[in-house]
Amino acid sequence: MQPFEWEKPLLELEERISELKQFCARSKLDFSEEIASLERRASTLRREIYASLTPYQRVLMARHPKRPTTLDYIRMVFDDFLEMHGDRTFGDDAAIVGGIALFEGQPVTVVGPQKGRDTRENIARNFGLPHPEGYRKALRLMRQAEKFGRPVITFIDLVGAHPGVEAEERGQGLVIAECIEAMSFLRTPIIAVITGEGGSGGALALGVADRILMLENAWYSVISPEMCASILWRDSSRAAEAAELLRLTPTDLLKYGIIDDVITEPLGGAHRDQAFTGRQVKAFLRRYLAVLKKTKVERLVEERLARFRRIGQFHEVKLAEI
Amino acid sequence: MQPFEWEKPLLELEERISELKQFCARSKLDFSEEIASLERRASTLRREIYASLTPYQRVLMARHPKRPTTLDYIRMVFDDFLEMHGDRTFGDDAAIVGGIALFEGQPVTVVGPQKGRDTRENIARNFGLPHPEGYRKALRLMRQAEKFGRPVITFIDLVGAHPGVEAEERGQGLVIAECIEAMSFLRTPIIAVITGEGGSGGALALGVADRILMLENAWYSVISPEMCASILWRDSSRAAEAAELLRLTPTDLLKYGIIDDVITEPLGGAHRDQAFTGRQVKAFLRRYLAVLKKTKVERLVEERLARFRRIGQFHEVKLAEI
Amino acid sequence: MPAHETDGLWVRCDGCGKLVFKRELEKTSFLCPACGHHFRMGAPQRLALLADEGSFTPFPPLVSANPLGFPGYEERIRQAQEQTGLDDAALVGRAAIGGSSCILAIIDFSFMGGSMGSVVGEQLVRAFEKAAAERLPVVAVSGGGGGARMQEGIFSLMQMAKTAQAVGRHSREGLLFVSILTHPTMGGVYASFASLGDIILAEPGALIGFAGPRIVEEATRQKLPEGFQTAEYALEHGMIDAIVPRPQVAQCVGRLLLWHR
Amino acid sequence: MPAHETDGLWVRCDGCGKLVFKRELEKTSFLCPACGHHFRMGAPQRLALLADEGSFTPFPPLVSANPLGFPGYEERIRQAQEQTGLDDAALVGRAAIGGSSCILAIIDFSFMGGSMGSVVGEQLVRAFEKAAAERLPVVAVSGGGGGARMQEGIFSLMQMAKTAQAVGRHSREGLLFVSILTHPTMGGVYASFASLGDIILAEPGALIGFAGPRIVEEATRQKLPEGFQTAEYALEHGMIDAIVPRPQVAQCVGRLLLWHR
Ligand SMILES: [Zn+2]
Ligand SMILES: [Zn+2]
Repeated sequence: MQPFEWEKPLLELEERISELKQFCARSKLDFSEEIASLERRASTLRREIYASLTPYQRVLMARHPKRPTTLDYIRMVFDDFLEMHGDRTFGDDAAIVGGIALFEGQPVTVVGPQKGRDTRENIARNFGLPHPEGYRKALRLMRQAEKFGRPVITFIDLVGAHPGVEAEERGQGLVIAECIEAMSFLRTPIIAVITGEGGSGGALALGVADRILMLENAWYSVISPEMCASILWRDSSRAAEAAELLRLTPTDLLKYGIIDDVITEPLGGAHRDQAFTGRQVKAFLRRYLAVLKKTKVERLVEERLARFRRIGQFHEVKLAEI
Repeated sequence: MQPFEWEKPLLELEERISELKQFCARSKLDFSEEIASLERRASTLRREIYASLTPYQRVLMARHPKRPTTLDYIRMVFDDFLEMHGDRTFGDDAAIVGGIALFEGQPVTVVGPQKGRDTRENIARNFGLPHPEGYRKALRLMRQAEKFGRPVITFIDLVGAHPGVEAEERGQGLVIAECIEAMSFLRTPIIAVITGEGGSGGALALGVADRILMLENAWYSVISPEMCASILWRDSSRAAEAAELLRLTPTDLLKYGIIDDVITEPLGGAHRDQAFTGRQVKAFLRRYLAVLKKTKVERLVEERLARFRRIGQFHEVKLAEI
Repeated sequence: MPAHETDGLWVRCDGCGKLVFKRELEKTSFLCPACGHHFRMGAPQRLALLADEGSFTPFPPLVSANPLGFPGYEERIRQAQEQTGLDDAALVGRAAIGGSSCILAIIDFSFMGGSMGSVVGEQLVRAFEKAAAERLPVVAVSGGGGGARMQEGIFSLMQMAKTAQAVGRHSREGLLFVSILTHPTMGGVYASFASLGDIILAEPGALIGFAGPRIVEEATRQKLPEGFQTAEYALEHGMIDAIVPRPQVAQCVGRLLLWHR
Repeated sequence: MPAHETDGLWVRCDGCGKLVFKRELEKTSFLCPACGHHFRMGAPQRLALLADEGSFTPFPPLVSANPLGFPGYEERIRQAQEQTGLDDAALVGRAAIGGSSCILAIIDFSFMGGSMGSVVGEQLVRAFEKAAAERLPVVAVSGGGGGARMQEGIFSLMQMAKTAQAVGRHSREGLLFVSILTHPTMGGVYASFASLGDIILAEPGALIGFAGPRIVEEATRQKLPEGFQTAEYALEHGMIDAIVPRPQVAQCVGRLLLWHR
């Protein structure tokens, strides 16, 4: 797989170090000082590169094909998992997975879109783009969680809801609205973790939660940078500029109060060290689940509603001004 | 359209009387005494024929192509009607109609299967055999009625739920169970009127009610007499015998406590005088709606559940007997 | 696909067509040793497979009446009782699965096709009522071929409402119902309590649906799609949560009960 | 299908292709005199058509901020305000329809495509809150082309949640929401409050959907079916209650309000 452009100097340096180490081992010569020095330089370079990533570079990181998927997080974060299928209405959407999982002994309901890890899998999973039956499955599992008072954890990583003829026929818009409404009033704790892409209404349909966490190299926006650029300038290749304008990074969203916390990734992105990323997500979930479990469910719902009620910026106009 | 075999002597006599009257009018001769006498005989014959109908003759009456359909009752019984479409999930099933109607000034929700009045209409209406989306539409409208505290009136006239590949794929069995369950707990008064055929689970899915009324020449059974005969004797032409065994007439069902009242039809069946039948249905609905409206909804639901809880005949076995 | 017996000792497998020794089947939980095909199994065998050993206490038995005076019904019941050793098609009682208490109901196909008359309906309702009273989950294993018990006419139909309502009352107490669909779960059994599970599991290959495949074929005059109304088909069409092979059912249900304690 | 203006005075009808005199349209409630095609109409005209004369009291106006500091957004707003005479894309207030009081909200496509930024979202939320407080029904007429107001980025997206929640709180008070979908109702407007109506009506030919037809066509590389995403298509697929031609909308909504008093 192709490395990102901006990573190339670092990857070259890392390769050089690796070669040098191998040469050491073969030749029995001691280059340990040189190696240490090179490693210090690599570490500095790594920090420099990843500290100054542009928003669009983060968008590309979020789309990295080796980035952990929902099923990866389920495997890494939970002790047991029973996947549950179907919307009991029309079908079972492979683009959304869900079920009951054990989080440190506690049953939780987990739901999230599922991208494939290769082309074959991506076709089977429809690139993680859900159809209405996927959202209806999610809704069904969330209602089940409510009945049994189980917390709900959603993982979000999709560029949007599937734009297709059948998806429209079966009520893509309507079901997104239903998901949003139902999650808003769900009488059980909800944590949403935006792990990769958070694209538009399709992401929000899984994103109405008591705590919204976001990985460092994830994005969340009303529109993808490509489509934004294509609307603004009729040129989707200017996506990097659009990404700047859209303020779609965790840092911006935290500042706006849209999300509650940012989950740091290993330098170079979640795919560089999946296990570390899994541990990070687990630690954040542990912390926030503990907080939510202490709160009465009536209060959770009230605060959840209040949280969204506040979002928006506008000016009240005194009638004299008009 | 063909008259029923058992009606032929009566129809012949009626024709004779009509001819005689016309002859009178043309010839200016007075046959009024003879006519009166013939009419008395016709009246007796009519009563005799329709008082002694066999169960299967009633089944055939219930299927009469000119028998009023749900939309006929809606037209005759209500002052205004807004038809509402769709299950908000997959489609709009023409085999089930529903909406809000005004009953003597009071809004009610009306739902029922719709047979066609001719072949073209029957094809469009799928002979009144609902698909899952029809039941889901009914369910949606009943939940809407519950939200607004509107009484629900269902008309039942279908030989069963549609037995087809797509109906099975979209959960025919599941949606029937959902309808039954939802109606059982619906917090609003429900009256079901079995107007024609009450076939199996497809009918019960609209038939869980506080008051279950049945037209005189309607039938209600776990299985159609034809299918029963075909299972018992591998001979569906013995349906008349099966109809006897199944106890599917209003008289039997009233005795068993399955239904609450029988709505009398004009002699010769509902199709002989649609307007009269409409007035009858309206009078019964008026009476029972008035009763139900006086009852608190909690009590209605309690009694609705208790009513079905009681149904069933079996022997308790003392352990010593085994 | 029901297994057609060829003689008393052997049975032909609908999965692979091979002849299987009946005594062998009892040892394999009625799985074909050659292809893994799930043969139907009786309620007592199912109980032994599913419930913790010695944990089962059955409810007091009920015996069918003949509410319509249907000719030959009493005789039919008596035969079925003799052949199966059951009182009627439902075996219901308190049990433990994987160490968790529950009320367990098993429909046995061999008793008049697992059809639901007054006795089956009442037993199921009592199961859910008992479970609600004791705040226990219900596990039901359904295998009701056509669902309806024709000989009880309208009384059979009303059991659909009665059992669905019992599920509803139990559910409104926040309690769990795991519905396990085994071959075949059709008609009135499927269209009532069996499809109202919080979680619906099915065994591989089990026939699941409302109208029987022959009725659908006759009504529509079209060839049925490959695998029509199988558990796999139901899963694909979103109607069940998961397919669980028989050897894993007890373990899977045990986990679910544990997670809902 | 938006009407393409040919010059200042005439407009070409998307229904029949004929040129229609603009002044004529104002007299026909923007229905094509030749074919009945429903042209888009502005919020003030819609108000006049729908609400009882003199019954409307608008809510205090709100004016957009620029939460992301999006270049050119203030200017864009100012232009739209000048062109339409509106503060933003939503006209909201108290009204009577057929003699029944309600809160009425109208989305005007001509203001930045009827997109939902902070102002539209807040006005809609206030509409549902006011209605809940006074136990009034809400009637909303939606015509939001793409739904999202890109220039407000994530703030625009969040209005979907905010408005859907306002509908939910109003609905849980047992109150009525009649949602009227007019050409075009797409994207975030459709996927939030607009599709949460107790009763959903649509005007003939209105485009209704989530993803725009061009996006669907590009994504799927297939020809779109005839009439894709029209009101008629939505009705056929079970997504709306009824199609009501413009001249009957006021009367139909009036009856519904009366029946829910
Ligand atoms: Zn085999
Ligand atoms: Zn025109």
